[in-house]
Amino acid sequence: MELFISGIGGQGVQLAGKVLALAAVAEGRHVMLSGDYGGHMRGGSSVGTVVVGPGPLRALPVLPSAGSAIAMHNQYWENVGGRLRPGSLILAEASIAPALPGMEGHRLVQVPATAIATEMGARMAAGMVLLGAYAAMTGIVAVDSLVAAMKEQIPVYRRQHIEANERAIRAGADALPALGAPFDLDGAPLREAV
Amino acid sequence: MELFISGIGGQGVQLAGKVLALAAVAEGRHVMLSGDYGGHMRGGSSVGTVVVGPGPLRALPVLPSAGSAIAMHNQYWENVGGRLRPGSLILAEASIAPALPGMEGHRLVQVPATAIATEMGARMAAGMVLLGAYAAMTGIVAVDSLVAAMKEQIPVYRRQHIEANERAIRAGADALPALGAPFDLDGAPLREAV
Amino acid sequence: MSLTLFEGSEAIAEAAIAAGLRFYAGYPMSPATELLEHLARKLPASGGTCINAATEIEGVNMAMGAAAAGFRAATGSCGQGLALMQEAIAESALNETPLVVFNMARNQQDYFQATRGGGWGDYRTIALAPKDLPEAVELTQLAFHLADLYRVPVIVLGDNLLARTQVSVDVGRRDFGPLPPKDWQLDGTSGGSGKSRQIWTWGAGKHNTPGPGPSVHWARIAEKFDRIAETEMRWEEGFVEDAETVVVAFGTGGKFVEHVVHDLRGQGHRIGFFRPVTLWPFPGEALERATANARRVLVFELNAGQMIDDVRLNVRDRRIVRPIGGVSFDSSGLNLGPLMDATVIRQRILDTLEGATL
Amino acid sequence: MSLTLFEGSEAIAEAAIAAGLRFYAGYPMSPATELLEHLARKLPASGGTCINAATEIEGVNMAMGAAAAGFRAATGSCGQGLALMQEAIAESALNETPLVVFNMARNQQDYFQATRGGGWGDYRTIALAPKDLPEAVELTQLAFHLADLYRVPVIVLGDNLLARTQVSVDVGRRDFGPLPPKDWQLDGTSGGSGKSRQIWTWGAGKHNTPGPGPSVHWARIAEKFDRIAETEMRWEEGFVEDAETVVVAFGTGGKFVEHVVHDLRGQGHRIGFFRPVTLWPFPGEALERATANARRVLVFELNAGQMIDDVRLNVRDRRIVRPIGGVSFDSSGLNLGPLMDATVIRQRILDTLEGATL
Amino acid sequence: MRTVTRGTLVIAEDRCKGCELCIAACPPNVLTMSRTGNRLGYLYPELKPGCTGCTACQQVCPDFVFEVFKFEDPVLFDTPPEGARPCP
Amino acid sequence: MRTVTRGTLVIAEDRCKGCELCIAACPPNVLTMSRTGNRLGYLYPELKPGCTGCTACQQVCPDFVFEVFKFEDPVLFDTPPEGARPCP
Amino acid sequence: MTLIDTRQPPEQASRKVADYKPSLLQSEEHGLCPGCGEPVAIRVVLEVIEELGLAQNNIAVLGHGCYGGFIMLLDVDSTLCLHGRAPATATGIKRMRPDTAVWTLQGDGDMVNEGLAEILHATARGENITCILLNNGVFGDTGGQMTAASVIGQRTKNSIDGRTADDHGYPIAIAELVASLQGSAYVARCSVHNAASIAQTRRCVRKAFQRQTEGQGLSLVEILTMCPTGWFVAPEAGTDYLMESLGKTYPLGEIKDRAAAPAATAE
Amino acid sequence: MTLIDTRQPPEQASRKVADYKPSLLQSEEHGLCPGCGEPVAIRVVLEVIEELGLAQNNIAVLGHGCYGGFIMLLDVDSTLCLHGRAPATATGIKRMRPDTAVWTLQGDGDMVNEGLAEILHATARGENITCILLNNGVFGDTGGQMTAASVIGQRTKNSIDGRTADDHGYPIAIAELVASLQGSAYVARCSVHNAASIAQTRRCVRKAFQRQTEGQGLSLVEILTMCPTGWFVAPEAGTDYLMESLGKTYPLGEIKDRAAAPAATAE
Ligand SMILES: Cc1ncc(C[n+]2csc(CCOP(=O)(O)OP(=O)(O)O)c2C)c(N)n1
Ligand SMILES: Cc1ncc(C[n+]2csc(CCOP(=O)(O)OP(=O)(O)O)c2C)c(N)n1
Ligand code: SF4
Ligand code: SF4
Ligand code: SF4
Ligand code: SF4
Repeated sequence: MELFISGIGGQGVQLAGKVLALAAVAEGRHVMLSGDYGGHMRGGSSVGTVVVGPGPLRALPVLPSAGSAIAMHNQYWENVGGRLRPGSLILAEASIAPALPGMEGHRLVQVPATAIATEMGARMAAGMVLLGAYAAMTGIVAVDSLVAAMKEQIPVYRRQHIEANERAIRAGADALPALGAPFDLDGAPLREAV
Repeated sequence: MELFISGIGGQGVQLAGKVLALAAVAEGRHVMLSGDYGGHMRGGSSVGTVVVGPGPLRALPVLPSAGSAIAMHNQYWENVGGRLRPGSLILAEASIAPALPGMEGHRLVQVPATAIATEMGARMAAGMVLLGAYAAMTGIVAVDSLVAAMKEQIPVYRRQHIEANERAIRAGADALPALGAPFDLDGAPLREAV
Repeated sequence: MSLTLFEGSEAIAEAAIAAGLRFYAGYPMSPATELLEHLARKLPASGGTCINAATEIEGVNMAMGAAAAGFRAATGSCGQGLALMQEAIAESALNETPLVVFNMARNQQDYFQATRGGGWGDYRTIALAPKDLPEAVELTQLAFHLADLYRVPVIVLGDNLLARTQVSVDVGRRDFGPLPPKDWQLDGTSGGSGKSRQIWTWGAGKHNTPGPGPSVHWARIAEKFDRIAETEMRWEEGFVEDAETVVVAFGTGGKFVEHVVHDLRGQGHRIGFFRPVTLWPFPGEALERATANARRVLVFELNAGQMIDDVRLNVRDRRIVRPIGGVSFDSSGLNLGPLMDATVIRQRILDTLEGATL
Repeated sequence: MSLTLFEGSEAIAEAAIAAGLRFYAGYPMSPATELLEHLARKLPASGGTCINAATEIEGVNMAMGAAAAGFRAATGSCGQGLALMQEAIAESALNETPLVVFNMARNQQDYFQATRGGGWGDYRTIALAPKDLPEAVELTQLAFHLADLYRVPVIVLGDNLLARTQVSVDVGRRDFGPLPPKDWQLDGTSGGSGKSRQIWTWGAGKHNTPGPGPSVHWARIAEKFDRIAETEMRWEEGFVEDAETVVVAFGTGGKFVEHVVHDLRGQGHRIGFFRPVTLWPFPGEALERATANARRVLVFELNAGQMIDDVRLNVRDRRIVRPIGGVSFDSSGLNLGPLMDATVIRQRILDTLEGATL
Repeated sequence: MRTVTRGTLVIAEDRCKGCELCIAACPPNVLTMSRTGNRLGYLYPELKPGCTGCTACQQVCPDFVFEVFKFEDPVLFDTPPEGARPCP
Repeated sequence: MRTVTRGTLVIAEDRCKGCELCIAACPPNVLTMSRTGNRLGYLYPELKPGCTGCTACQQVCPDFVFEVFKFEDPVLFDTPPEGARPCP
Repeated sequence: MTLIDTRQPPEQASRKVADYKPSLLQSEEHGLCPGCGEPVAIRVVLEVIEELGLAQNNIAVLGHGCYGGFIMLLDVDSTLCLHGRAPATATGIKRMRPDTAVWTLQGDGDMVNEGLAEILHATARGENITCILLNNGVFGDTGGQMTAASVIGQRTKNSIDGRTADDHGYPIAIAELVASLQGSAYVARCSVHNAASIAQTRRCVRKAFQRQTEGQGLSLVEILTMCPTGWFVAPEAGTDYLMESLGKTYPLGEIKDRAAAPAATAE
Repeated sequence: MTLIDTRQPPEQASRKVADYKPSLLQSEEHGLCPGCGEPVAIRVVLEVIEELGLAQNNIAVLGHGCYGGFIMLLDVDSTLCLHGRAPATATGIKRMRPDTAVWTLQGDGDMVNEGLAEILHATARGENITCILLNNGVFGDTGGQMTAASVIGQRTKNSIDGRTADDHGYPIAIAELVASLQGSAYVARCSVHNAASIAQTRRCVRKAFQRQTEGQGLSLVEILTMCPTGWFVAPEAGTDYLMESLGKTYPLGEIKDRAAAPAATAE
C-alpha cells in the first residue's frame, strides 16, 4: 500500500507520515517513508510518502504512483494528484477539499479534521485526525498502534501534546461511520508493492 | 656536442656546467643543461650534463649517451662512464684519473687541476681549470666567453672569488699545449645532437 | 531478522557501529550532516568516539590517526568535503591505513571523484554504491571489512535520497570472514625494541628494519590494487541474457532503472539492466558479458557523463553506448532533481528505442 | 628570437609573465618551489603581485579572487598540493573564474588528477602537458588564453625534469587571437545600480538579474566542456601512417618516446609515436586515426596505468593495448626514477616486439 | 486618553515571520502582536498610537517589514481616527 | 704546564659536519677544529687536555659525534701522553 | 485597543525616516528564519557602505552560511566563495584592486571552524580588508550544530543540554586572537540584540571600513547574532539567550584600534 | 698542541657519562645540515621520554620538514602524517589510546603555515597530547623560504635582506596563541643554542609530557632551532643568528602552566 500525504510546511505532514510508518513497523510490516520539503520554512510544499508491505519492499524513494493520499492543503497538490492511480482513496481536510482538482475517478472522502481538532482545543492536531481516519478506513494499522507510535515519536520537550494527539487520532478513527464505507486498498488497481 | 661533468657534491660540478652553458648561449648556441644531485649535502654524487648545438635541440634531459666528459672525482663515475660513446674525450683531474675504470677506447687527458688551482691559492677552483682546458681543447666556446659567463653567474656575495676563478679558467686553457692535441668533438662518433 | 524504521543516515550509522566502528570524525554538510549527528549520539554509547571535527581536513586526518592506531575509523561528508579530503584519502591508500569514507552525495556527480580520486600518486579507492538502504547496511559493513582486508580506503557513495528516506531494515552485524591480524598498528609498545613500527607513505622503513623505499613500495601498492580489481568486483544485473537493450546505472539510479526495466519487460520489451555495485573496481568483464547479445547500451547517471567512460571501456565496438541521464538538481542545489523519476527514465528509454525492432 | 638560458621553472615564470600574469600565490613544495621563487622575484618587477601563501588552499583561493577581479592569476604546486586544491579547482570551473594551475609534478602519477579531478560536480580541467621547455613556454601562454577564452581552470602539468633542466629558450609573448571582454569581472563599481555583478557557483543570479539556477547553470557548463572537448584537442604524432606499433606517451615521457622511436625507425622498425598534448580533452579521434593501421599500441607512462584508460577508450577492438611504463622514483620519492631513460624505454619496446613480424 | 503620536509605520505584514523582536525593541511600547496569522501563518505587529518614529523597530527587524514616517506635526489620537481598524 | 683532566671523549670524527657548535659550547675550551677534513671533507673537533666530562659538547652536537667518559681519577697531562697524537 | 492603519503611508504630512531595506539590497525577501540576527547585521553593513560613499567602490566576499543567501540580494559586486576561504579570496581581489573597499561576510562556522587558518593568516599579513563575522555560535545553515565558537553551556543541536568542556573542549574567541596579531588594525565585538547595540555595531563597522580606506591593515567586526532555530529556543527568546550565552563569554566592545593615520578624517 | 686520542675509549679507569645518541634512536646517521638545531632538540625529547618511563608507551606523529627524516631513526612507534595535520592525526590516535603518551613533532612551516588550524583546534578541544615545535623560522626542507613564523628582519630565501612587514606582514607567535586558548595546559618556549638552553628545554619537555600524563590538556613546547642553511649564514654563526633574530621576537620561558593535578608528582 502506498500513501502520499500532501500539505504545507508547518501542518505536521512529516510527523503524520512518521507515525503511520512507525505503527506499521511495530505491527511487523516492512515500511518505506520519504519526505520532500523545501527547507525549514513554513508555508512551502511538504509531501510525505509511506509504503507498507508484508515483505521486503522494492519501492522507489520517489514513488511514481500510489493508490491513496491524504490532502491537508490544496496548495502544491498537483505534485501528488497527478501521481494517483485511478480509483485511489483521497482523504481530504474538509475545508480545502472543494479546491482539489482532478477528483474524478477517485474516492474523495472529506474529513472535517481541523474542525474536530479545533473543537478539542488542539488546532495543530488536524493531521492526527486524518491519520486516525485513514487507519480506520483502510485497516492498514490498528488505531492503538498509531497512538503508540505517536507517543514514541514525540520528543521529550513536546510531551505536553501527547494527550491531545491521542484524542485527535481516536476522534479521526471514530469518525469512520460518518465518512462512509471502509476502503479496500488491495482492491484498488494496485500492483505488488513496488 | 654533449658533455657529462661528474664529481661529488661540494666540488663545483653544477657551477662548471652552468658556466659552460651560459658561455655557449652567449655565443648564440642552443644549450641544454641538466643537473642530477642528491640533496644539498656534501659528498653525494653530482653530475652535470651540457648539450650545445647550432640550432634547436632535441636532446633528452636524461642523456642516454655523450661524447665527452669531465671527471672531477672517481666516486660515482660509473653513472657517467657507461654512457660514453667509444672514442670520447675525458678530461680528468689528474689525482683521480688513475682510479677511473674503463678508459679503453677513449681519449683520457689528465689535468692537474687541483694542483694548478692550489698553486694559485684557490683550491676550490679546480673545476674552473678543467673547464678552461675543456674549452681550449674542444674549441666549443671561447675562453673569454667562459670568463664572462662565470662573472655573470657568481652571486654578488661571492664577488671575491671572481678573480681567482678567472685565473683558473685561463690557467686551464693555457695548459693545452701540455695536455696534447685539440679534440674534434664532431669527429667523435656523434649523431646530430639529439 | 529484526526490523527497525530508520532514516537512511541512521541505518548507516547503526550498520557502521555493528561493524565495529570505533572512531568517527565528521563535519556538517548536507546531506551528510545527519550521519554525523546520529553517530555523535550513538557511537559513544557503544564505547566509541565521535568528534565534531573543526574541518573536513581535520576529520579525515583524525580518522586516519585512529585507523593507524588499529581501530575501525571513518569520516564522511559530501562531494565538496571529499574534495578537501583527497590528499588524505590518497595518503591512506599509500600508507596503508584502513579508512572508510562516507560520501552522502548531493547527487551523482562524484563518480570521477570516487573512482579516480584527485589525490596524488597511484592509488585507487574501492567505491561501493548501494541502491537502497538494505544494501547500504550491507555495504557499509563490507566497507570496513575490505578496508581492513586490504589496508585501503573505501568509499561508500550514497546520495540525498538514500540518506533521507526512512526504511524498515535490519542493521545487525554481517560476517565477511576472517581478517589478518593488525600487526602493523601503532600501539606505542614497541619503542626501544629496535623494531618499533612505522606508518609512512614513503615505505622507507626504519634504520633497523628498512622498507623497500618509495618506488618499490608504491609499485607494490599498485599491484595490490590490481589484485583488488580482479577479485572485488560486484554488480547486479537482470534480464540481460536476451536483452537487446541494456541500461546501466549506479546507486539509487540503479534502483530506479531496475524498477523501470521490470515494467518494460512486463510490456514485452527485450530490455535488461546492469548495476555496478563496486564503481571501482568497475565490473567490466561482467558488463561485457551482460551486453554480449545487446545492440545498445544506455547509461543513466545524474551527471554530465562520468560512468559512461567505464561503460565504453568495457562494452565492445559493436554496441552503441548512449547517455540517457544528465545534470539534475532542484533549485537548492542540494537535492536530486526531476530526472530521478521512474516516469522520466521510462520515457527516455522508450525514446531511444523508437524505430528500433524489439 | 632571443634565447636565454633558463631553468625550466624560470622559463615558465617568464612565459607566464609574458602572457600577462598579474597575480600568483603559491606554497613551496618540491619541485614546484622554484616556480614560486622565480615569480616572487620577477612578477613584482613587472607590476604584478606574488604572495607566499600560507597554505595551498589559501593560495588557490587567493588566485581565484584575483581572477574574479578580472586579472590573469595562477597558483601552483605538485600532486599533494593540488590534492588540497581540488575543491577550489572545481569551484573555479563551476563559478567560471579563469584560473591557471601549475602542477610541477614529481612524476607522472597525477594523470587522473589532471583529467578527472577530485573536486565535486561536473567539471573538467583543460590539462596541457608539455614535452620540453620550448613547448612549456608555448603552453603556459596558451593556458592563460584558454582559461580566459572559456572561463575555465587550466592545468599545466610538468614534472621534475621539466622544472629543473636548463635550456636556452625564447620566452617572448605569443599571440593566440582575440578574447571576449571580461564584462563579468568584479570591479566594485556596479553597486547600487540594480545590476551589480555576481560570481557564484550556484548560478542563481541576483534578485533583479536572476540566473538559471544550479541545474541549468551546471548543465550549461557541462555543455561548454563538451564544446571544449571537440575543439581544443592537441597532439603530436610521428611515423604513424604505416606503423605496426604506436607508442603513446605524454609530457617528458613523450619526448623520450619520440627520441627512441626516431632511433628505431632508423633501424627499420615500423613504429610510430603519439603524444597527447592536451590530456583533457584527450585527442581520442586523432589517436584512433593514428592507430588505424597499427597492430599494437604501447603505452609508456611513469605510473601504474592511468592514461591507458583513455587510450583504451579510443583505440578500437582490433589493436592490442599494452603498458610499458610503471612506477618509477628515486629513493627520495621526489624524482623521476630509472624508467625515464631512453635505453630502458627502447628495451621495453623491443621486448614487446619480440616474436612479432615487423 | 489622548496620545501624542509623532510617527507612524507602514508594516509589510505578509513579510513578517512573527519573531516579536520589534515588540521588545519599541521604546514607547506601541507595537503589539496580531491575533491572526498572515499569509504564512505568522502573527505580525500592529501599531498603537504613540509611535515616536524612532526607527528602533525598523532597525531590529530581520525581515525588513517596517517603513517609518515622522509627522510634520504630531498627531493626537483619542478615538479611533479615520483609517484605523478596530481591534478585531 | 700540567692540566688536570677529569674526562675524555670518543669522537666519531667521520660523522662530524664541521659546524663548530661544540667548540663554542665547551666550558674549559678544550676542543679545537682539525686542520684537515674528514671523509666528507669537513673539519672536525680534536680534544686538548683539560676536559671535565661535563657533556656540553655531546648535548649541543647535532650529529651525535661524542661519547663522554669521566675518569675514576683525574689524569694529569704535561707531555703528550701515550696514545695522544701530536699536533699535525 | 486603538490601532493605526499601517497598510499605506499616512495621509498626514510626514516624511519617511526609515526605509524597509537599505538601498544596497535588491529585495526585502529572504529565506532566513524568524528572529535571525543576520539580516539585521547585514542591514547595518550595507548602510555604512552607503554612508561612506563606497556603494560604487566595494566588493563583497561571502562565505557559506545562512547569510550566503544574501548573495542574491546584495546590490554590490559580490562573490560567494568557498566555505572558510573568504579572507583568502578577498586577499586576491584586494591586491588586484587596492583602491576598492573589499569586505567579507562570514559566520562563526565559516570563519572559526573551516576558515580559522585563512582569517589568521590574512590578519598576520596585514591584508587591508574588512571582515564581518556573524557569530551565532552554531552552524545555522546545516541545522544548528556546535561550532568552534559555541560557548560553554550553549544549546546547539549536538549539545541540547549545553556545551561542556569535557566533551567538546573550549570555544575560540576569534576577535581576541585576531587582535593579538600585529597585522590587525581594528577589532571590535558588537551585537544586534537591541537597537542600542545595533547603533554601536554601526559605529564599529564604520570605523572598520575607515581603517581599510586608511590602509591600516585588517579590520574585523564580530557581530553576535541570534539564531533561535539553531539554539532551539523561541524566536522572541533569542535576544535574551544571545546575551546569556555568547554575550557572557564574549564581552562586547572595541578590542583594538590602531591609531588612525594623521591624514585620515577623525572619527 | 697536545691532543688526546679520541678514537677509542680511554685506557684509564673511567665510566661513560654520555652516549653518542639517545637509546631511542636506531642510528646516529642522519641527513640534516651542518649546524642544524633539530637533531639536538630531538635528542632532548627522546631522552625525556626514556627518563619518564614512556619508552614503551608512546607514539610519535611527525610532520613534514627536515626532522621528518628522523622517522627512519626514531625507535618509537611512529607515523609521518600529512603536512600540517599532526595534531589532528595525533588526536585520532590519542582518543583511541588514551593511556599512551602521544606526541607530535612539527616545524614552524608545518605547524604555523599549513597546520595553523589543526594546532589551534586541537588546543581548543583540549586534546591531551604533547606538541613539539621546532621553530627555525623557515621552510628548511624546501630550501629556506619564509614561513608565517619568520620574524621581521630575518634572512630567508625570499627575504635575503630580511623580512619586512610591508612586503610580507607580521610573524605569528604560535606559542602565545596556543597559550591564550583555554584547552592548553602547558606552553613554553625554549631554545637549543647552547648547553644551558638545552638543559632548560629538557625541563620544559619533561613538564609537557607530565601534563599529558596528568590529563591536563594540550602541552606545547616551542623550541627555537638553528637553520644556518636556510638563513644563508655559516653553521658556526647559527646560534648567534638564532638569538638575534627569532630569539629577540620570541622570548624564551614558560608561558603557561596549568597547575599540576594534586596526585601528580611535584616537578
Ligand atoms: C567545504 C564545506 N564543508 C561544509 C559545508 C557545509 N556548510 C554550509 S553552510 C555551513 C555552516 C556555516 O555556519 P556559519 O558560518 O556559522 O553560518 P550560519 O549558517 O550560522 O549563518 C556549513 C558547514 C560547505 N558548504 N562546504
Ligand atoms: C601539502 C604539502 N605541501 C607542501 C609540502 C612541501 N613541504 C615539505 S617539508 C616543507 C617545509 C616544512 O618546513 P618546517 O615545518 O618549518 O620544517 P623544517 O624543514 O624547517 O625543519 C614543505 C613546505 C608538503 N610536503 N605537503
Ligand atoms: S519607530 Fe520606534 S516608536 Fe515607532 S513603532 Fe518603531 S520602535 Fe516603536
Ligand atoms: S521584528 Fe520583523 S519579523 Fe519580527 S515580528 Fe517584528 S515585524 Fe515581524
Ligand atoms: S665534555 Fe664538556 S669539557 Fe669535555 S669536551 Fe665536551 S664540552 Fe668540553
Ligand atoms: S658539534 Fe658535532 S657536527 Fe658540529 S663540529 Fe662539533 S662534532 Fe662536528
